[in-house]
Amino acid sequence: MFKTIKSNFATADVEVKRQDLYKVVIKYDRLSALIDFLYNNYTYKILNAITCTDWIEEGHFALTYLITTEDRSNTFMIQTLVGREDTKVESFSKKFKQAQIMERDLHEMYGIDFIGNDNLKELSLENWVHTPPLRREFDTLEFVNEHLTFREGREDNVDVKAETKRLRALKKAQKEADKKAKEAADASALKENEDGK
Amino acid sequence: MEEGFLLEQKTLEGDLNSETSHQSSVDFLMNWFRKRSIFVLAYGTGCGAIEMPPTFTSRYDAERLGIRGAATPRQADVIIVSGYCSYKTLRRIIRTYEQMSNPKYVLALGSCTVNGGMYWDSYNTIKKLEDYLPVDMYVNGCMPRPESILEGFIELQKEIGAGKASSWQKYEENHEFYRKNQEAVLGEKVEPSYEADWYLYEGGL
Amino acid sequence: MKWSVDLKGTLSPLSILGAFFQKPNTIAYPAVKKESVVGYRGFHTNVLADCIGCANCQDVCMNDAIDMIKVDAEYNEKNSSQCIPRIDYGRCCWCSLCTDVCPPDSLKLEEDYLNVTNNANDFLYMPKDK
Amino acid sequence: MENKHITIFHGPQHPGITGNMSVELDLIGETIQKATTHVGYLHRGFEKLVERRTVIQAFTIVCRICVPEPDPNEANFAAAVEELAGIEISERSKYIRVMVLELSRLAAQFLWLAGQSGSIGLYAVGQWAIADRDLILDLFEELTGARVYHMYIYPGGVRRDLPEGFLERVSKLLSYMKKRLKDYDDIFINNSSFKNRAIGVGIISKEEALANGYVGQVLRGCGIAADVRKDAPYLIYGDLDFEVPTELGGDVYARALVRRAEMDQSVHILEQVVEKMPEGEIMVKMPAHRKFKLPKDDTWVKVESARGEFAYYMAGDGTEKIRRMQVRGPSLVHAYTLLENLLVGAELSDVALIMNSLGICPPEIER
Repeated sequence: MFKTIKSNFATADVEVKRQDLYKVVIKYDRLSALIDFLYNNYTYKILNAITCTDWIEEGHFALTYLITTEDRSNTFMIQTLVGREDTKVESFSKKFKQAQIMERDLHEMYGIDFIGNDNLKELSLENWVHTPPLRREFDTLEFVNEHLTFREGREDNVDVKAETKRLRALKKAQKEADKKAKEAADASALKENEDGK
Repeated sequence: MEEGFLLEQKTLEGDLNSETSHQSSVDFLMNWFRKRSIFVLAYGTGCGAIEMPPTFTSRYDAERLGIRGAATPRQADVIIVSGYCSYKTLRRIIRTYEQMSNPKYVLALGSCTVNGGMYWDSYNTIKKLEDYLPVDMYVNGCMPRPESILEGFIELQKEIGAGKASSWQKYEENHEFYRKNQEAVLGEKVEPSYEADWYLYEGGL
Repeated sequence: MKWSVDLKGTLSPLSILGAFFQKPNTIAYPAVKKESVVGYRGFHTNVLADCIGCANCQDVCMNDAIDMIKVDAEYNEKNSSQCIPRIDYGRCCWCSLCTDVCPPDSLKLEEDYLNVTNNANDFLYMPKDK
Repeated sequence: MENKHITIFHGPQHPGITGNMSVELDLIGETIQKATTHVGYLHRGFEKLVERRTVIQAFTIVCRICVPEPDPNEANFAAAVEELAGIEISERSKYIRVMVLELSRLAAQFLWLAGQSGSIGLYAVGQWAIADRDLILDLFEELTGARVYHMYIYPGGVRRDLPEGFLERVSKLLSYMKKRLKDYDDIFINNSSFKNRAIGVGIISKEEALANGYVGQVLRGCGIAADVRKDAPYLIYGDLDFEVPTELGGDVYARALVRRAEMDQSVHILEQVVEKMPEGEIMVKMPAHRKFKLPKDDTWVKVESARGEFAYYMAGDGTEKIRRMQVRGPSLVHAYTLLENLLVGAELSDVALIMNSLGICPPEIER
């Protein structure tokens, strides 16, 4: 099986992660063919999940399809890389009924368009007009600071590192001042002694 | 030690003598009725809803104190906002709250209603409940234990008995303030607008 | 729905009437309190004589619940910043990660957990010194 | 006579709903023509929040993903982190994890028992079930320091060792449960009023169940012995002796029987765990939270929760933060693909019954 997959579909070897988990990275245009291949020739008949990871530094989404055998003893992770902007991906909702809802979820969270999925309405958000929240460029804390307020009364927080540094400097200065004073005192005492002589 | 029915009576009446001086006898009677029968709306808005079944069933048995569930907002006195509150839920809570008949009280459970709690940096939850609804009692915890929830109810009953809990009046008086905050997070307009009769007629009830 | 005679199914639920003769399992809360459990994660306590003001607790707290503040108290002389933690119970989730990372083990959780108030500004909590 | 459509919302504010969610029902008379599920009332953006926190910080938030049953989340999270970081945990902590997972399964089944009986108006069963669930929560409180959100299964082991005499108290509870569960047979499972309501309602066919990726009791109720603990054993489930109960009916009653049998199995597993509990360390040494880094790799882990397979996808990126964590709970497909089809043709009064028997839990759908 691995050999056929490697020669026909994959860009790299099939990785055996665990006894029950294989992973393969393929080009996007071979995705549908590989899923069909596994569906028809083996018992990989259940679509378990579709997930998406945003690799913003490398400029692509990693879409991962998780397909399980009928007896649930093995899962295949099929990963494919697609572009980040105006992503259009073919929908699997005709082949797997449950893909419909998973794709709806991803569409909402990443803004990926699934062509052929007839219901991509908002799933868990309501009247959302900002960047799709799970994209990396969306900063949730910034959004919160912009739109909502926190409770007051916590402004007396002290920056501990700066405070420690300040106290240490203070102590050091104190010590030096002490030292200087002592030296001065010693010197004057010496002088007095000399004068006394 | 006393047990059973008498004991609960004592808990409820313990504060009777202290706070009555400024109330007229009609007020006193009304408050007494109110505090002895608290109907809680069956709406689990967040995590804290999971500690409600133990509170209301036989282990902690809130019905001893006259607290029980109510299925519809029209019959309910108390709405429990049990923890975090996403925008989508907030819209439903406001709608439900405005459908409830006076007097009505809000009990807020957990850290999330005070200052955001665990979800302080989440893009989809509100941080301070008091900006959107008037809150009568906050209960500490994440999530609060049934004992804490019961304690919250007992404190609420005390306030009701003393005639102090009057958040629904606050909501009427500052309706514009609350509406402004609500619309700021929910979009242009809070739909549908339940500006019931007591908002429109002067003097309310 | 079709109806069939099911004698066992009709009579066996009546065994619930036996519960009338059992002791109720209710904990009559305000009067009877459940025994507090050793190691329950309730309010914070902080031994001021041990606290070194390192702000590890502030650093590990994912809820941004801990402020390091200056108070009028006697500090440990090793306390390099002369600050002690104050916890915002409008944020805390009682995960006790802060007590796990405390180097002198001065921050702890006690069994007490009751705090009911009608003022939302009462939730800034200064750990008890014990 | 003209047929009139009515559209009503079942939830979110409704006593017969399994959480903060709603089903929009299109009715003619009492019969449902079309059902649309709406979720999102509990959306907090977990997957975003986890990306902002370090691994150790994120560990406290995952248990909030499923409220009735938080422990599978912790176990999944810990397993995923351990697999990515290459940590091998000790034998004792594996046993303790299994004990916690099984106790939480038992507790969740009691919660289901209360919901299912409440959905047909048998409230007395609910009173008992919640009280019995509390006995389990008491044990949790002693072990972990909290009733519901335990935050106990930590990447690298578990956070506290068993208190003194804890195992005796567990076995005491188990012997009580063995007696007590028979009472539930009498008052609920064999109750003719439940049978009459449940048999033949909400039937799912075997082919549909397999093709659409349903999990848990839905599959087992159609005669397919699907259970992650058997199919891909994790922790120490491979060494334990237990069965996967199945029924053939595919209806609400079959799922109830499966759940009831699973409670027996949980008790059986717990007995073995208590007996075999080894001595040893509970935690491997973990670096400080800013220094604990995950390699650039991804994995997929799953456990069997009380409602079926609960899986996590996790990807690290070489920093101390998690790149992506996807939660795939059992309810996502059940609440949409299954529920929307199952409700068509059902009576309005059966909605709560069917929803409870599927065990739909909204917080894990929308995260």
